[in-house]
Amino acid sequence: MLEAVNVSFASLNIQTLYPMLIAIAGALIILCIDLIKSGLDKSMYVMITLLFLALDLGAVLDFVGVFETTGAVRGFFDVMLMDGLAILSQIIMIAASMLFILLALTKQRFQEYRYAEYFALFLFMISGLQFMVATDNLILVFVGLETSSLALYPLIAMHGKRNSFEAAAKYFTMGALAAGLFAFGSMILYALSGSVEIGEIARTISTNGIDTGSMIFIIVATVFLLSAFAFKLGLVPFHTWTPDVYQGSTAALAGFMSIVPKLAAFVVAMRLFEFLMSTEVLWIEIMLYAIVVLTMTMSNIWALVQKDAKRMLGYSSISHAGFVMAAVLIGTTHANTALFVYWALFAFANLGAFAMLWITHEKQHDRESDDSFEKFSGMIKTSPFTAVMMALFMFSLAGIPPFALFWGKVYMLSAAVTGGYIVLALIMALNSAIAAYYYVKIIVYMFMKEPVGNNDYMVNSSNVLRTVIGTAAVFTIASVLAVSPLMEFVATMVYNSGY
Amino acid sequence: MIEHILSILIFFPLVAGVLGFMVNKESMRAYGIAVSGIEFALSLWLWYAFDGSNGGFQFTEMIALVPAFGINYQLGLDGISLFIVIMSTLITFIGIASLTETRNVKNMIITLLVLEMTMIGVFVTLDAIVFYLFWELSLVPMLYLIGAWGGPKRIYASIKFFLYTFTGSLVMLVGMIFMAYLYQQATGQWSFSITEWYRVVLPMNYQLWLFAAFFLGFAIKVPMFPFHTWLPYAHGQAPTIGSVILAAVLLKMGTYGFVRLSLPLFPDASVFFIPLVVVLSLIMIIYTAMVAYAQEDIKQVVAYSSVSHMGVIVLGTFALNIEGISGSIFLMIGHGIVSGALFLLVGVIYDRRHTKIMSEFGGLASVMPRYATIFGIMMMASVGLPLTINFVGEFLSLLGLFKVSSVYALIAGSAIIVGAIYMLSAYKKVFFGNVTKKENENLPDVTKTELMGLIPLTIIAIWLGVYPKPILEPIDNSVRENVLNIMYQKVNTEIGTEEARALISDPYAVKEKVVVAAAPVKKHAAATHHSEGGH
Amino acid sequence: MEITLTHYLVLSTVLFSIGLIGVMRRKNLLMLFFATEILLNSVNVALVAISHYYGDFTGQMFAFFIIAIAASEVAVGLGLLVLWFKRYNTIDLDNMTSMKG
Amino acid sequence: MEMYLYIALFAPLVGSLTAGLFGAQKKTMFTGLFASGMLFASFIASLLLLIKVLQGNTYHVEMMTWIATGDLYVPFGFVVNQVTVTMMMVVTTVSTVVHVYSIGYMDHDKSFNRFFAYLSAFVFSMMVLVMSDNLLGLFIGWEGVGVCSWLLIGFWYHKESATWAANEAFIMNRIADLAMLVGIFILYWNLGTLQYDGIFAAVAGLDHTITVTAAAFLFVGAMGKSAQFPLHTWLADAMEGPTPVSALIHAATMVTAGVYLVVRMNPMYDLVPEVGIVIASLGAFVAMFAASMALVNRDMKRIIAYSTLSQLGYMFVAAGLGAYWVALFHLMAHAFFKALLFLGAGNVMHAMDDELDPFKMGGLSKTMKGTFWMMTLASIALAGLFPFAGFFSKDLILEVAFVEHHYILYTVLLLTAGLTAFYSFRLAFLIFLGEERYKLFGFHPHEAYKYMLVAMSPLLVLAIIAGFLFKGTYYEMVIAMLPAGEYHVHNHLVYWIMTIGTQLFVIAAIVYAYKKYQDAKIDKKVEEGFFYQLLFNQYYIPKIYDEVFSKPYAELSKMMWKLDNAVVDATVDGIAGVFYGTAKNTHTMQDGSLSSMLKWMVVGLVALLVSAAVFIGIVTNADAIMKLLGH
Amino acid sequence: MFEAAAFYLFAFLTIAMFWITVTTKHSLYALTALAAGMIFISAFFFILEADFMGVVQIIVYSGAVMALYAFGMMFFDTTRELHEKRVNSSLVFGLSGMAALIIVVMVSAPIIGGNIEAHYPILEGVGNSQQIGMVLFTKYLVPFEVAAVMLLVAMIAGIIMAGRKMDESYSELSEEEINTKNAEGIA
Repeated sequence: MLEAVNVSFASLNIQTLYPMLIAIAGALIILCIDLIKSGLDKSMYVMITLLFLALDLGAVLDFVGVFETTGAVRGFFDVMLMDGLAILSQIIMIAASMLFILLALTKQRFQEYRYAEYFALFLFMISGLQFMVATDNLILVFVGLETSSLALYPLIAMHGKRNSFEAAAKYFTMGALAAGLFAFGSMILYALSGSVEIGEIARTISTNGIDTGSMIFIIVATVFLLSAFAFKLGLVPFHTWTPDVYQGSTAALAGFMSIVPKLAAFVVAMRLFEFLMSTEVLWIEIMLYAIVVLTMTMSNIWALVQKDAKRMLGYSSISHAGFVMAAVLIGTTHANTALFVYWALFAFANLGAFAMLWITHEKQHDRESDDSFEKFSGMIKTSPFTAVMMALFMFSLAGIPPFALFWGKVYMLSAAVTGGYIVLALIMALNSAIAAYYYVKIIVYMFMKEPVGNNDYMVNSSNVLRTVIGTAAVFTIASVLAVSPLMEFVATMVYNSGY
Repeated sequence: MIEHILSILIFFPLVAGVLGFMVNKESMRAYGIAVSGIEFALSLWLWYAFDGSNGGFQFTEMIALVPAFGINYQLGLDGISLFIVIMSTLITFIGIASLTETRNVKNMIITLLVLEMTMIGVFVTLDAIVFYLFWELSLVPMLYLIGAWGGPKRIYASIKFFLYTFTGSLVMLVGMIFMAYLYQQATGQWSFSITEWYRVVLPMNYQLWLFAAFFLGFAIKVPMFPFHTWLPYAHGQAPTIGSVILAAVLLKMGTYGFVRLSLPLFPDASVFFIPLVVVLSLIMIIYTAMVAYAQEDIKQVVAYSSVSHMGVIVLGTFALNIEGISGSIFLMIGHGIVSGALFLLVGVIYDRRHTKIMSEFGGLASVMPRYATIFGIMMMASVGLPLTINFVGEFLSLLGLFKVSSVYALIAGSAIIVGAIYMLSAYKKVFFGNVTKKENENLPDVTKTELMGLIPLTIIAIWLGVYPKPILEPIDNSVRENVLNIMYQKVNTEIGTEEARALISDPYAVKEKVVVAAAPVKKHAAATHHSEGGH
Repeated sequence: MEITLTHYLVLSTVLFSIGLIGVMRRKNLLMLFFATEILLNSVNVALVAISHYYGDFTGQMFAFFIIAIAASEVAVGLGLLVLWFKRYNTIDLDNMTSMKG
Repeated sequence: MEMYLYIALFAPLVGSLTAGLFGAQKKTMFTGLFASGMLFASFIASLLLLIKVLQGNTYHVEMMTWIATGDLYVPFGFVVNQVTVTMMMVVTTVSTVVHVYSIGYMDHDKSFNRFFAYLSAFVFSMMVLVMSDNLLGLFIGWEGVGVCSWLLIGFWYHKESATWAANEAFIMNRIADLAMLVGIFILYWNLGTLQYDGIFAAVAGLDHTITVTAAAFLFVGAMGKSAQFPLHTWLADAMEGPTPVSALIHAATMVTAGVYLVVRMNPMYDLVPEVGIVIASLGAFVAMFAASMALVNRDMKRIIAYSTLSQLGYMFVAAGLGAYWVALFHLMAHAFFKALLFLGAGNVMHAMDDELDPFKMGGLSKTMKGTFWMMTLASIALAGLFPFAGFFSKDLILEVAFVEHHYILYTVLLLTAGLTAFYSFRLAFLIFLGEERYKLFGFHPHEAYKYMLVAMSPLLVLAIIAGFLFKGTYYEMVIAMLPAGEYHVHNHLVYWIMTIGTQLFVIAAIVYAYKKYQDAKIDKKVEEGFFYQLLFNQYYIPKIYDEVFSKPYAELSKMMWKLDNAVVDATVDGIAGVFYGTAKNTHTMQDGSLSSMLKWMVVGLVALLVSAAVFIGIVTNADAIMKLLGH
Repeated sequence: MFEAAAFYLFAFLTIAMFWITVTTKHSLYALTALAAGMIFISAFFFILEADFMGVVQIIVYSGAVMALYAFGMMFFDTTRELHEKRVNSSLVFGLSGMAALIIVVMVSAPIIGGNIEAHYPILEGVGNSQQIGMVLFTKYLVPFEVAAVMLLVAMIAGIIMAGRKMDESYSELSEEEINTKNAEGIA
């Protein structure tokens, strides 16, 4: 007969759940409001979402202090894990989300913003991502991942244009395949170690030591998990969804996708490969190296020939992901710090870039692609300020000093150098040279060509959007001041959580 | 004020440029002239406040930028950079003052002011990352200048210019980071401060790799053979003002980099690479001079000629003795003045005829005598006629190189022959003979606006040729202090190579010898006294 | 002859590969979803087997959640299909190539 | 006394700049007068200095520092001593005369002012060259005169031939200048100074081979300026310039700068007799070579130019044999009568509307008496008949060669003397005697302005008296600096035989010339002859240069340019192209179809699996593989 | 012995079913085969003494999922013959075959079952469901709740996307058109 377990409530560390619970609560409240009175204006929902995200962020920030005093906090039978990575990634994700959700307040009306559910799903997605990063239990990771993805697909589709349906369908199907891969990979790990908690697995493996058999299992597991995460992060050759989905979804959402879910995936990848690399199976390093180089280079090359700005930015974000994946490969504290620093800076630069696309977005019924380069030609003549802003973000993405991403690039390169990956550093450097070409291409269109047709650029702009862009711009320019504290903060967080 | 003079110099143009957005289109040109004029005046004041007898860095500033990573906003000025800075401000001032562009002047002037900021930043910063920052930033306004106001193939040219230089400097960036890493290994903390790096003595293999990395960045900027092909396009397509600044200042960044970074940081590697560098430079001198001779476009002639002269500068730098390095730095200034003036001059006829093909002209000497005279003087300066600015530099550079190898010097010396060949033939084609084209028969001679730019440059070109002392002295001291002394100290550690020791002598020992051999100096003092009596 | 864990792993692998075949081969979206179901189920088999042989519940838990995930995927997937079908009256992949390059 | 020095030096500069201010304006007589006045001032100052020097004192001033870096120290320093003052006298005298003369000669030229600006500038450079107290200062003047000669040769810039000649002259000089620079480098790095005093003080202690190289390189520099073979072609072409220019620059002063350099550096050349021999032999060769070309030429000015060339050869012989004072003396004498000759030629050109072919003239002695006499006397001086200047200076060189036992040189020079007499009188007779052929070509000759002739007269006087009047004092003066040497054939019989023999030989040549050319009939048979053609085409050397150097250089340059685009640039674009091409070819893998996307995912998966399998295979069979590889 | 027989039998059946599912041209066959395959899999669960899972499997798949699919098929009217362009199936089979082969070879490598301690041991003589409940509501409470959220999300997604509101998209209408529509809506 099974004896009843009694658990003291305190031991649950319920506060580890607060952030996610806040998000979920927010979503439910939105749904209830919609039930009570439908057809309310989107601005109200946006603000509620913003409110709950703010609460969420507060709850996370609350952990910073806790973490600095007592270190990583585990909760709910050690399922929840609030360590430095979790806290950092949640901060970045939520902050970015807060900026991105504001982009919903456009002048034009779009299909998705007619739905209260849109914002509910958004919050659900955030909570799912938070669960994903705030645990080292593969099951919860999986569930969280699926929650966020299943919320994301409709968000894409709800834009209600052919491209967005297509994008959602493609993303969904490939996501299903990726889910299968992830499940299979974790199954192998489970078979190997009898546990699904990364920490446990690592411990078991290190106690058992590594013989050929277990090495083979580790490798198989790596193959599948690597594929799964390569899909989520859009690493070559698992990237094929990225450009289509970015092009298919609205600029706002595409920008969001290029930042937030990827960061969550990065955190999990960090947790996983931390120990996979520690098994010192040479193959894993080689493969990571290959994938990183392949991703950076190929995506850059493909971006060269794009004709649609959003699609080009899609490819560019692939190459940035590859660039950052290098940190996972290097695996030093310096590198892991660089990952977060880079991503934080990248978040703002990319936010700005996509927001610019979003603010200039017109509802054409005729044109095949929303943001073709021709649309921007001669912008400096017609609306100079917009052009300068756009150029600013492009240069920032290209890593021209002193704009935000430059510092991330320097720090990342230094991580590679100190990690002993000089060649990798050189490849990264040359890649950002290739990348410069397609960023400059937009500049060329905006500054050096004559205007074609009469494009009303600010068609979509509202005070809120302008504010968001302004914020991004200010941060992008003044980032140099923020870099140092950011570095120190991130470094301590990462170091103290043992990565 | 005086202790922040450098920051002011850097950021004044930027602020002015941003404010420029609010200036009305018509009065923009005046605004630009005023701002750049003030900037120039400031730089002159800098000279006044500068202590020429002190070879070290002056007006130093230091603000921690990224303390966690050892990046500081560290500024400092020595004899080497002082005059390049003044030249930059002067060229910008003159460029704007004699601006004949009519399309979209407002943006152009703002761009020029931003460009000025980046140029000055490169030359006064003492922190590698900040140096790199300005270095890269300078590409952006130039990209816009070429791409927006350039000729028919401007976009190709501008992108080529941008990507080419960008690629090279990225490799350099990796080198810088590695250098900082080595420093961190040695001292336990990060630092990108160049003055800190001067203290680091590197083993040979590191020196070689780092030198190569830095070299790529600088060589593309100079531009050295075979990395020079972006330049003709850039010059060919750029508007006059763009070419002027490109040739006068931007190219100097590369050679300045050699002096400021490559030599003191990697002395042994520098010695090791002398053959390579020298051979490249020799090819660069003669080859480009020949290509210049083959051109049909007068602007291309000037463009290639400036490449050819840059070769001499590099040679002087890698002579690794005071004569050579001081000479090369002086030649940087000379080349800046002269090539700047030449591009302005080409611009003059381009504005009138909208072509730069030499066969379109001929006999201009009778139509535009003043123009022909100024062009002639500048041409003579460019072929290094004594008592013009370039002779001093070229003579010293070659003199220094001769110490390293007489053969190199002999070959390099042929620069004065081939230079004369293409310059004279070009001059002949444009100015001599009878006026063949009807359009040329009544071209107006140089206007007041254009003279505003040309006269000062002409005066400087001759004044500094006759009396280079005030510039040469501070350069001399700083070369001893900040280049040769450091190299000497380093190569005489146990790591230093034999060849390096053999080549690099103690700069201050040299100074002693001067005092001994300078018996004439006293007589000279007396003599000047006499001569004053004589006048 | 004793049935070991390996048998089950092999079985699951085979099923998984069948799933892969389906994923690559099917052009009809509905059929494609079938294939993804197969993928997940193949994993389930292995998980439950492992949990049995290790005498540990985690595997069954995992399988349980995978089933849940599979179910919700079906819901979303069908939703997307309905949307697509209502607009374009087809669920054939070959009509889904407006974005490329 | 420095004041006089500065006046002598800078007066021409002042004149030049003043004239330059009016450069663009149309003719103003003022500029000409002012410039001439300045020159005259300079001349007076030099004269006063000469007197002082004769009293035995010399002057050395350093105006200011020019270049000082490392242990290089180069001031603007000037010296007045026995040698420099001689040169100064020559320069100022001739140039003053030429200036005054030019006022008339350039009368009708619209660029009158420009001309004087250039001309005075040239004098200034020449003075710097002469008076500088260090090699680099000399180099300033050296290049300065080069530029002025470029400007003046190309003075009539609308004439293709003129501008071409100007560039040729400049570039050829540049080639020599490079050698000269190298010589300067050598001296600097070995002696640590460029001051003459310093060099002379230390040069004795220098390793012999180094001295030889330095001396050789400096002499190459001298060859350029003094148009010695093989760098001689520019001088003949330089006659495109206005005639006063030819008189001043290409006869009297600039071209003698090479000789002056050797004389000035005599303490060094004394140490390297082997170089001296080379110089002397080259000089003798050029003397003969140039004279031979002068025999058949049909261009009045070119004939005189070649004679200048051959006279320069004489000077180099003397200098090479260590008889520096003789060289300098001949330089002086030659300056006077050659300038005179040119100016006379100028008059003739004026009369004949710039016609240069003497065969189209004849009988001008009637219309142009003054010019006729002046040119004849100048020719006599050139031929070296007693008691004219030429006799004292030129025969002295013959004696030097004889005394120094270089009999080959002596013979060559003797023959050349004959040739000289022949061609100079051939010219004179063709122009002034015989019937008036110019009528056929419809010329209306007239005598030049009076004051032009007056201006020339000082030269005439000097050409006559310079020899016997000055020789003694000059000698006394210069031996203070230059190695003394009486060069007398002590055997009186031999001496008289030599002297008289030479004179008779020369007279014979003159008479032959008279016989042959008084009626200017052209001997077709001779003219078709190989030698005539050879000489007439200047030994085909200009052609050869054109074929061997100019054309190939142009071709090569064109090739280089193509290379630059087709190879160097193409590589860069190629690299970029590779990336872009890859993109173009591979971005289609994104064909938008979902199933191919899924395929790519599976492909990635399988690729990872395969690599894993391979890896595991290797690891598990590591030792087996090692065995296979034979370790 | 019985166990082995059962294993092989069901293994064969499952593989056969799924094979049909992915290969057949007939969508009804595919559906049926899939359902059958699911049921056979549940059989494995019973063999492996995971009764609860077995039941869940049958209910969820053969029940809910299949029902959904069946509905879907009728909605999409794909009951008749499928016309799918076959693209180089050799590649398809090759890839999968290779994958299968490699993984099979790999996973059939001996794993050290040694000292893997069961974190949530299966006890004898206690009902499977009971124990599952125990684990599920302690250790896996959070994932369970998240799964609930996930199902909610899925539901919302399904409802929205199938809803009539999606039939027309504001994103494709110009502002004016939207205004007119709204006016009609009110009227």
